[in-house]
This record gives sequence, structure tokens and C-alpha cells, in this order.
Amino acid sequence: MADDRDLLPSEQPVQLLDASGRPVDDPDLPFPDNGRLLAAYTALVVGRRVNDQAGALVRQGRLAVYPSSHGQEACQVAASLVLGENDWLFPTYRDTVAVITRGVDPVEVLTLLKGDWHAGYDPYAHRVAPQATPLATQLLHAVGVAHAARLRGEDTVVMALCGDGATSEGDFHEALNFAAVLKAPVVFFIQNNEYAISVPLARQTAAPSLAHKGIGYGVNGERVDGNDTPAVLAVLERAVGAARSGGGPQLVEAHTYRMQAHTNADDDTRYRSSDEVDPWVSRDPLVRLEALLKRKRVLTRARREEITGRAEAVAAAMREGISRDTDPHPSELFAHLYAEPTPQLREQAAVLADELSRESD
Amino acid sequence: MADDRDLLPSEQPVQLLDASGRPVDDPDLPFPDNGRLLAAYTALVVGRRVNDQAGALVRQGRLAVYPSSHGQEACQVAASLVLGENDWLFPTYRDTVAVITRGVDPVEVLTLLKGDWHAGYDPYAHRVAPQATPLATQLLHAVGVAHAARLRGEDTVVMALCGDGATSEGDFHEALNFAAVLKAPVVFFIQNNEYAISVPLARQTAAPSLAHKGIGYGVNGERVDGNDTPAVLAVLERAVGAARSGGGPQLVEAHTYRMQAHTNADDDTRYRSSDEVDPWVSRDPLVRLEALLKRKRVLTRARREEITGRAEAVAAAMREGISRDTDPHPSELFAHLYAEPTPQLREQAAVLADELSRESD
Amino acid sequence: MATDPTKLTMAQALNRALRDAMAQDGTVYVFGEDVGPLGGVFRITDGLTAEFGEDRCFDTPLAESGIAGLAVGMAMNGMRPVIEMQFDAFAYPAFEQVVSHIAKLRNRTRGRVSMPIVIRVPYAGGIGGVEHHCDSSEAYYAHTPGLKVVTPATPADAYHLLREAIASDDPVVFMEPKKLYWAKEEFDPAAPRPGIGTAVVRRPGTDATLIAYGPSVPTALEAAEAAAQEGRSLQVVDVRSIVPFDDETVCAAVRSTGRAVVVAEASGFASVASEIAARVTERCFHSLAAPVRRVTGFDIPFPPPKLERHQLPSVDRVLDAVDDLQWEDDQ
Amino acid sequence: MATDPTKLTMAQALNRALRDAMAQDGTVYVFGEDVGPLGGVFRITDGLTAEFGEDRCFDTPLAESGIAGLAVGMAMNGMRPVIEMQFDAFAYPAFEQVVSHIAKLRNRTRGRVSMPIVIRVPYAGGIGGVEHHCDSSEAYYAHTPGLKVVTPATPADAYHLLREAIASDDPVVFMEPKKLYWAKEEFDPAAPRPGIGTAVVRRPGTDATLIAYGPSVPTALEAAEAAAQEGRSLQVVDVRSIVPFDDETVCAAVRSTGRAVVVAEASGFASVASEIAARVTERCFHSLAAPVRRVTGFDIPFPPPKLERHQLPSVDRVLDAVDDLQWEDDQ
Ligand SMILES: Cc1ncc(C[n+]2csc(CCOP(=O)(O)OP(=O)(O)O)c2C)c(N)n1
Ligand SMILES: Cc1ncc(C[n+]2csc(CCOP(=O)(O)OP(=O)(O)O)c2C)c(N)n1
Ligand SMILES: [Mg+2]
Ligand SMILES: [Mg+2]
Repeated sequence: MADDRDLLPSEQPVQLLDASGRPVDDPDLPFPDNGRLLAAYTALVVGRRVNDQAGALVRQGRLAVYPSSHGQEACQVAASLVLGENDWLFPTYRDTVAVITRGVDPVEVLTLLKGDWHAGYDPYAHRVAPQATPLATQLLHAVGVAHAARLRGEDTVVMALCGDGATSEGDFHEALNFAAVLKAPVVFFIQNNEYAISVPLARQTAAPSLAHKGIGYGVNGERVDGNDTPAVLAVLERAVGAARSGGGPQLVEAHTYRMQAHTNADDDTRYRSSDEVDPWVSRDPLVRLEALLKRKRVLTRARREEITGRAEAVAAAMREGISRDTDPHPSELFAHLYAEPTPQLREQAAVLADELSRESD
Repeated sequence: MADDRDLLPSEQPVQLLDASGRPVDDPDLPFPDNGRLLAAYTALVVGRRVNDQAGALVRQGRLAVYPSSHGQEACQVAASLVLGENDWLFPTYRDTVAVITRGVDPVEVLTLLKGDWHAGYDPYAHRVAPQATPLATQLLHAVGVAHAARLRGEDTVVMALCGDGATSEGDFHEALNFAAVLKAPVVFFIQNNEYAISVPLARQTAAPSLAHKGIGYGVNGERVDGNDTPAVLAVLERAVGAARSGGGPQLVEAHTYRMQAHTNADDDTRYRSSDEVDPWVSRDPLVRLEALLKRKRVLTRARREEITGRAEAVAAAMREGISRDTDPHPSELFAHLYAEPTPQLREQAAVLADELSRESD
Repeated sequence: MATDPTKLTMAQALNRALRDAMAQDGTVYVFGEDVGPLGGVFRITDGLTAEFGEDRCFDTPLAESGIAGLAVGMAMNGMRPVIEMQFDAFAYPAFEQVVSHIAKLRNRTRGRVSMPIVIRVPYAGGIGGVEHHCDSSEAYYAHTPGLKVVTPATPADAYHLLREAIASDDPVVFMEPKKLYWAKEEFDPAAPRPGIGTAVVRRPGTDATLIAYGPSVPTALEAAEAAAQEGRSLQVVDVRSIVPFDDETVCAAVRSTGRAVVVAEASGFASVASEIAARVTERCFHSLAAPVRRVTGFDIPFPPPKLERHQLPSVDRVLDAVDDLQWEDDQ
Repeated sequence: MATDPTKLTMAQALNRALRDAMAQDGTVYVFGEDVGPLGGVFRITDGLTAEFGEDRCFDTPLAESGIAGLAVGMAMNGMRPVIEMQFDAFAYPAFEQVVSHIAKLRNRTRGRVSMPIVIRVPYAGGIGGVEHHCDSSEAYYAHTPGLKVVTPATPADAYHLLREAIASDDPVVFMEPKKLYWAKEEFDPAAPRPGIGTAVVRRPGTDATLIAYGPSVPTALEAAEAAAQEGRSLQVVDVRSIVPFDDETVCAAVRSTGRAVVVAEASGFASVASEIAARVTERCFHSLAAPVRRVTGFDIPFPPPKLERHQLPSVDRVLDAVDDLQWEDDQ
């Protein structure tokens, strides 16, 4: 067996932007073109607005809870923008912005947190799996989707998302290994935001980096500055290309930071200080990309207004959609479990229907 | 974070003996002294005899089945010899020779395969955990034992064994990660014998080597020629020392080969040819160590006879012990489940006792 | 493959079902541990890789959660995976994938994503197996809404139920009684085919009903035979489909005799046998001359080989339970 | 910690039990996900790291099989681990460790290795939780020989049962009804202490017996209150200890009324409720005027928040079941 040290990630996370938004040259990595950057910027602005709006809806009691990706939007947006129409996205509960960037209606996405049903959108419509809650389990599903596509000779790539905490689960390991052995075209994309609820990365792993896990499966590992939109785009694009062209699975770790509490139900002052959070404010992906686009003179005032307007429209539609009363009908409880309800479920549905008819009497 | 490439294993498995049993110099690794080598040789001869005897007992119908470590005895023996009295061994079903090398009576070990009970020996007597069947699960137990010892300030090291196939299980991953984060003094020792029942290594992993998995946990990985007794002794000794002195967990992969079928119930002609097996015959650890000891003139004819005699005595005691009728009493079924049997178990025990008394009428 | 076309073992019947399903439907994929060239440790997948190629029947890395999770993804993407768990207790690592995904995905997505997966689980004892190789784990699955759970007792049922399971758009946990793998029986492909969800009366009888499934069906039949010698006529119902349960057939049977014993090998507490006893009682209370008795495994881990006979429902234990059913002549 | 020493929530009672046990016994170790500085997502471990140090109460990496497996090893080596599974459904990855090791090790080793482990599982619904956060998973554990399974319904029971569980030399799955975490109640440390294995009659009554546990106990009590208004006297038994089960108390209660309804939130099929119905019927058949009825969750995955009320046993549903118990005045 070869030693394959080239499977190891770079010593530092890849950057294409410095702290002030100035481009950094990387001989190996083409800088995304302006069209791509503008699309990403638009999605970033919309994504940030969606995060804020969802937070507000929680405060108003319209949503039960919301895990915000504030500060991680570069990762969210890039994960979707690098995919083609026939590719698949496998998101977690925190990846709402990635899901809507792929075209899913935010109101459908938030069905779960509104409490109407579990998964709210049609996974086949945009090839986006239901957002996964049981950690790391979805990574295996991603491998299965990719393997099935490969068996049929399709050139589908699957983008499978997870957090730093989820890498500790056995399913992370099994997914990486299955993908590598089956040469399944999956890009495993870890958003390392330094926390799993209250648990910091140092209590999660002693590895040099999470991308160093790749070599143990024979999988190429990469690290990227997760708040550097051009870099995330370029690194993920390269990974998707490698997976599509038969290079097997790829592992990418983005270094980013969870700017807010785990969800609105969490109290992060119990386990981290603002001293730790503050420095990350200046690394905001939105600010950095905006600085670049201004420097490149691609972001005119008119365009900016147009984008902000679009974000406001999305937020308004969210407000409107989430506030709409859409109480699901109790008969749904029995409708979807099996293709054909069992006799037992028919009986039970009848019991409930009878109760409800008596209630409404 | 550092890049920590020094956590990667050497490009080739460490050897201290060449194919013909001639010592190879390794500047980093002290060659085991003659006393150690003789002890290992003795254990190897006994171990081989135990493997053969157990196989014979299966053929005679005295044991249900036996997973032989024929050809892997260097690993088995070294795993135990490098441990101190207060250390722990966590073996699998295939590690009978490691268990007896630690001093457990072979007859007690074979209780399981004789069908009398599940685990046949007292785990505390020699600090040997019950042989584990559910793959990789025992690795976590090993971490727990090590962590508890460390919390009490003891300098116990735990040797945790598994096969190449078991590295694919989620529990392997969780054990390595927990150990690394907790800095638990565990040596994870993989006997890579190229097969998991019928599945060859290439379908198990695409990694450059199994030892390359270490770096993904921040754990030092090593590879050793598993049929080279001095090398396995030296590498494991170094790993135990590192773990004992606060270096955290260590990962060692031995490259060896399963010379026989998975168990006597398996038919390995279905999935491998003798062309593949044959070359390994000349790499037999026993033959190689014997050649070395002869060359060093440590193995006199008298000593050899003494050792063979000891092995025969062990085999005779096995035959005698396994053939002895030791039918367990049915009341045991209810005796050990809880510290205090539940009322339900008491009732059920009474039902069975009543049945049996009627049977014997 | 079968030397005598009219007699087959259950193992051969299962193998034939897989082969026929794979030949008929190109989306059926078989995978798991050692199911490829080896043909599985019980040889149920024997010859499939040779016949259908390495893509259609393949060995995975050794990880059960991985196998189940891979099946979820392949099912999402148009395939019908048939996966093998090597032994009952080795399916436990896959428990989260089975309970939180395989069982729930269709419901979670309002029916948009279906999970046509068959999980084959060789189960139960009677083969002298060591620990972790003889668990009766059907209750875990039967208690989990969204799964179907079936278990054949004859080669013919094995064949037809496996074909039905593979054709089902919903996940089926297919529990294979190991100790019946090698029993040969007439196999008439033209005989009436059981559907999932149907129980069958295996033996008519008028005095009491034995309700059994999987490995306990032969025991129930033997007990009925022995009782007949003593002049007592026992009816035997083979449940066959645990979920969905055939209340109609089972309750009609019990009502016809007024007495019932449930026979199952699994530990009794909170088991499928508990469910059967409870639901039969709820539905047939006024037809019952005596409480429904359960003959099950004790509430202990499966015993070592030398003691396993004490755990398995025996003919004597079934007859003892029948004797307990408050017969008039006792009173 | 409690502002009013005579009133405590169940969450506070559990916290106090952990604190008292850790203070008394230096081998008690608490670990799991977020149980350290955060104090657990339900704050049950609040303040323990501060008070006892990072060794005694610590956050693990995020892996439930790892947590359970670590507990096995620590228990083998002299510790008494108390582990937290963050939510019911997130205990499933630990299933193999729980079933194949924690439950079996004592038995496997003929009593040489004991497993004094407490597995705390916040469970069930009633809190508007989203999918995977509201499973009632007690049947999986109750069906597994070698585990004890308890579930408190009051702060006092929560305190005492958790102390007993920690003191137990056998593994205890400690199921905490999430929706009762925040209910305050009188807490009298001098009151009689429940032992594991004892049920309790929470309310006397003569017409029928409601048998409930955990989250369903308040529902049963409310139902009894409502029935009393209508002149029907319902007795309420809190099972409290599912394994071992207190046949004596439960059966005495049922015999005293001749009618029984089992109330439990979990899906009914092959559940703890099935077991209770089956065993009560077996033991009290001739005292029963009607079949034992079960009021349980439907056989569906736990519903989304807006529909959860339909899944939870309600007072009305309990009263409907009571009405069904074939009262003479119906006939
Ligand atoms: C199997 C499982 N265990 C526990 C949880 C509870 N839980 C939800 S999110 C979370 C932290 C996840 O951290 P990370 O993977 O880093 O993702 P992040 O939330 O930071 O995006 C935990 C423990 C879960 N959802 N699934
Ligand atoms: C969780 C689990 N799954 C499956 C098995 C069945 N099984 C027993 S041994 C074995 C192969 C193990 O291979 P490896 O780890 O390489 O060890 P070896 O037998 O070669 O020593 C399998 C699949 C098991 N014991 N446990
Ligand atoms: Mg995180
Ligand atoms: Mg092997």
C-alpha cells in the first residue's frame, strides 16, 4: 500500500480572501468568476435575512425553535451553488439556508419547526433530502443515493453535510468507509463551527484537524476557511469535480464559527464568553465578500438594492407563509405510514375520527 | 492545529527479522533480549499446540466451533507478554492464545465453545475481559477500564484487540476518539489478517493502511510485520510504554494472515485460492523465531524438548478438561441475571424446577 | 439448484425467491456481510453474485448501521435493497437507522419517499449457537410503527413471503428461523400464496387454539399431534405476519375453540406473545373459557448451547399450558 | 438550589438525587452530551461539574454507543456511571451496547462482573417537540432481560428512584417523562421511599382500576377525578417500576375492582401496556368483569407538535375506555 500523504489536508485552511476581503493567490485553485461571486453574494444576503427572519418568528412564537447558521452562510450557500441539477444535497437541521439556496421554498422547509409535519418539502423536487436530526445518519443515506446513481451510470454527485460534533458518531465513520470502498461520488462537507451545543471542538476530537480523518479511509481531505466565500466555492467545486470524474468520495472541512446559541432554546453564556465570539464578527463572510465585490466594482449600489429587495421579499413571504394557518388534519397521522394502511391503522383512524366527531358535536 | 505528520505510520511495516529469520537493525527500536524471546517462543509453541488441539476437539465434536489464530500467534503472544500484572487485556473470539498466554486456563477459556456457559473465566483473576463477539464493542469497554484507572491515578494500560474487519464498525471509531479525547492509556492492536470471514481487506477499506486511521483521532499509528515476533514485541512494548507514561492511546496494526478458515464451520475455498495462502507458510512466525533463536544459539535441543513437553502437557490438560462432563445446572439460568433475582425470575425458575422434577420422576 | 424439484429446504426456498426476484426486477439489490462469493454464512445468497454480477449482490464493509443506511439511500434513489444481518444480535448496531429512518421516512415525507427495503434477519435458537447468535428480536421491530414484520415457518411460505416482501413498497423485517433452514418440505409453486398480513390455520381442531409463529410452529404442530393421541383436538394457527397482524383469522380461530395458548420462543415480557394474548383477550373475552396462556422463553438472555432446550417452548410445556386451560373435567 | 425547600420540580429532584449520590459515593460518575458546564439540555446535571469537578461530571464526544460502552468499562473497573441520553431517540445508537453488553455482562460472567450503570433517558411527548425528540422507548428496554426499567411520575419518586437506581448493582434504564420535569410538588424527604420493584396506589377507588406509569399518571388521576364527578370511583395505580414488575400490588388492585384500563403513551403494539394487560388477565381472569382495556398511543411515529394531542392518552379517551368496561347498567 502506498503512503498517500497527499490525502492529507493543507497545513492551513485554504483562503482566497484575506481578512480585509483582498484576494489571495492560490496557484492550484482558480478564483471563482464574477458571475459566480455575485450569485453567491445574493444567496448570502438572502440567507442572512432568512436566518434573521426565522429567529424573529421564533420570538413571536410562530416557530418552536430555529438553529441559525448566522456566520456560516458562506458554507451554506457554496454547498448548494456548486451542485448541478441532477446532484443531491443532504442537509442537517442547521442547513436551512443551503436548502433554500437550492430552490426549496423556505415556508416548506420550516414546516418541521412550525410543527405542521416532519419534512415539509418534496425531496425529489429539488433533490434535497429531508433535513436530518439524528446526527450523521444522513451521511450513509447520501452514500446510498450516490451508489445507486453510479450503478445506473449517472454522473450524479451527492453533497453530504454535517457538523463537527457529528463526526464523532459511528455513522460518520461508516459513511466515509462505505463511500471510499464503493467509490461513491459523495462530497462530505463538515461545517466545523467549533461547537456541538455546549461542547467545544477540543472535547470532540484530538485530531490535528477533522480533514485529517480522510486519509484513514483513503479519502482526500481538504480544509478551507469557511468564512471565505470564494475559497469555499472553489474548494467545493474542485471536490465535486473530483467526485464526478470517478475520484471517489472527498472530505472537506470548513473552519467557521457558530455565532449564535445552538438554537433559540440554548443559553450559550453558560459555556462560552463573548471574548471568544467577538473576534469572529470581523470574519463575517458577508462583510468579507462584500468588501471584495466592492473592490472589484461588481457590486453597484443598484445591484445591492435589488438584492436587498429580493431578500426582503423572501422574508416577507416567510412571515406570511408561516403565519398562515395550516393546521394539518389528524387523519394524516395514519395516511402516510404504509403505502396501504394496515387493518390496525384503519381501526385506529376510525377511533380517532369518532372521537373528533364527538368533540365537534 | 499542528499537522502532526509524525502520527502517520512508517511506509512499510516495521520488521526486526527478515524472511529467513535474520535480525534487521532498526535504530529506533531496541531488539528484545533473549529472555523475552525465549518466553515468546515458549508461548508461541504452546499457542500453536492449543490452536491445533482445539481444532481436533472440534472435529471430535467436543467443541462447537473454534476460530483458530494459526499463523497469528506472534501477535497473540506479544499482546499479552508486553503487559504488566495490573494491565488489562481485551480479547476477541480469535484471541484464545493471547488469553492463555496471560495465564487463564484454556479449559476455562473454551467454556463458551464447549457450550457450558458464556464467559468461562473470572475476568478479574488475570485482568482479561470476556472474549468479545459483537465486533469492536469491546474497544469501548477497554477505554472505560483505562479511563477509570486513570481517574484513580493508577498506571494501568489496557491492550484492546480487534481484527481488520472490526475496524469498519462505528464502535471502532468511537473508541479511538473517546480514548484520544480522554487521553486514556489504551493500546489498540489490530490483527490485520487480510480477511473478515470471506471479505478481503480491499473490500473492507481503501485506506493506505489501517494504521493510517490514527492521525484522524490525533493518535499515533504504527505498522508492524505481524509474523515477526521480535518486531511485534518491540512495537507493542513501545506503545504500552507511551500509553503508560501519559502519551494517550496508541494504534498498532500488525500485518498477518489468517492461515485457516474463519472457523471450522467456514469453507474458505469459496473465496480464496491456495495460491494466495501458500506464500504465507514460509512466513510462519514460529519458524522465523525458531530460526533466529537457533542462529543465536539460545534454543538448545534440551530446551526445545522441554518446551514441546510443556505444550503437550497443556494440550493433554485441554483434552482432559474439555472431555470432562460438566453439564451446567439449569438453575444457573436464573441465578446470575441480577444481583437479586426479580420476583418474575423466581416464578420462572420454579416453573422450570417443577418441570425438571416431573421429568426425572 | 434443488435436486428434487418438489422438495426444498427453507434455505433453498429463500435462495430461489431472491434469484427469481432479481431476475424479474433489475432494481433488486442484495448486500450485506459475506453475501457475495461466500453466499452468506447460511448460504441463502449462494450463487447470486455469480449469476447476477458483483453489482447486484455484493459484500459491504463490516458495519450494520452502514448496511442499513446504505439501503435507505439506495431506496430513496429507486432501488429495492434486500439486506442481510448476519445474525439477530448483529442487527442491533443498525437499530437507529431502522427505527429512526427506515420505519419513518415514508411518514416523515408524507408518502413522497418510500422505503422498499427488506431486512433479512436469521433469528432464534435451536441450533446450538453461542451467545449473541440466537436472539429472538422480533418484538423490537414489531413495536416500531412503520415496519412490517413477517416470519415463515415453511419453505413455501418462505418463498412467497420473501417475494411479497421484496415487492412491498414498505420496509419489511424478514425474520428467518435459523433452525428451520434445513428442514425439507414439499414445495408446490402453484399452491395458494400467503399475502403479508395473513395468518393461516395449519391444523384444524376444536378444543383449544395454539397460536404460534416461526420456529414455534413445528412445536405447536407436534404438541397438537401429541394431544390428539390423548383425545384432545388442538387447532394450530401460524401467525406468519406479525405486522400487520391478521386479527380476523386468529380471533375466528380462538372464538371457535374458546381457549388459546400463545407459543413463542422470545422472552415473554413485553413481547409479541404479550400483544397476541392482550389483543385476543380484548377481542374474544366473552368467548374465552380460560385466560389466554403464554408459553414463551423465560425472561433471561438466550442460554448457552447445553441449556438451550430449557428456553425453547417444548411440546411438554405447551401441553402443560393446555392442561391449565380450566377444562370442565378438572372441576 | 430549590428556593422553597418543601416544593420541588422533578428536574430539581433529579438534580438533587445526583448531587446527593455523588457526595455520598465517590465512585459515582456522571457523563454524556452537554452534561458538564451546560448542565444538560434539561439542566438535570446543573452545577455538578462546578461542585464535583470535571472528572466526576464530564462531557463526552458526541456518540451514544461510545457513552454506553465507556460506562461498561468504567463499571467493570469499579465505578458507578450515570449516563444521560439526550433524548429518547438518540439512545438508539447505543442499542447494541445496552442489549448485548450492559444487560448481559453479569449473566455472561456468572455474576463476576456487575454493571451498576444508570442510563437516564428523557422520554415521551407532551412538550411540543419535533420528530425524534418524543419517542416512548420503554418497551425496547423492558423486553430486554437483564435491565431494570423504572419511570417516576412525581418529584419524590424521581428523587428516591434515582437514588435507588444509582445504588443498584444492576443496570437501570431510568426513563424520565419530559413533560413532568417542570411540575412542582411537595417534596418530603421523610416520606416512605419507593423501592425499585414497587408499584403504588395513587388514588383509591372501587369501580375500576387505571394502571399507568410515567407521563400517563397525571392523566389517569385527572380521569379519576372527572369520573368521581360522575359518580364513578376509579382507583389509580402508578406502576413506577416496569422491570421488575410489582404483580402483587397491581393484581390486588385489579382484583379489588374487577375492571382495569392500562394507560400508556407508547404505541400499543407489543408494548409494556400489552404486557400489563396480558399478565393482569392471566392472573386475575376470574375476577374480571370485562376484558382489560388499553389506552395507548396509536401505532404511528410520534406526531408533529400540532397533532401530538391526538397521540397522547387523554382524559376523554381514558373515560371512554372505562365506559366500555361492560357495566351492568349498560346491559
Ligand atoms: C444521534 C444524536 N444524538 C444527539 C443529538 C442531539 N443534538 C442535536 S444537535 C447536537 C449538536 C451537534 O453538533 P454539530 O454536529 O457540531 O452541529 P451544529 O449543531 O454545530 O451545527 C446534538 C448533540 C442528535 N440530534 N442526534
Ligand atoms: C457486530 C457484529 N457483526 C457481525 C458479526 C459476525 N462476525 C463474526 S467474526 C466476523 C468477521 C470479523 O473479521 P475481523 O474483524 O477481521 O476478525 P477475524 O475474524 O479476521 O479475526 C463477522 C462478520 C459479529 N460478530 N459482530
Ligand atoms: Mg458544530
Ligand atoms: Mg480479519
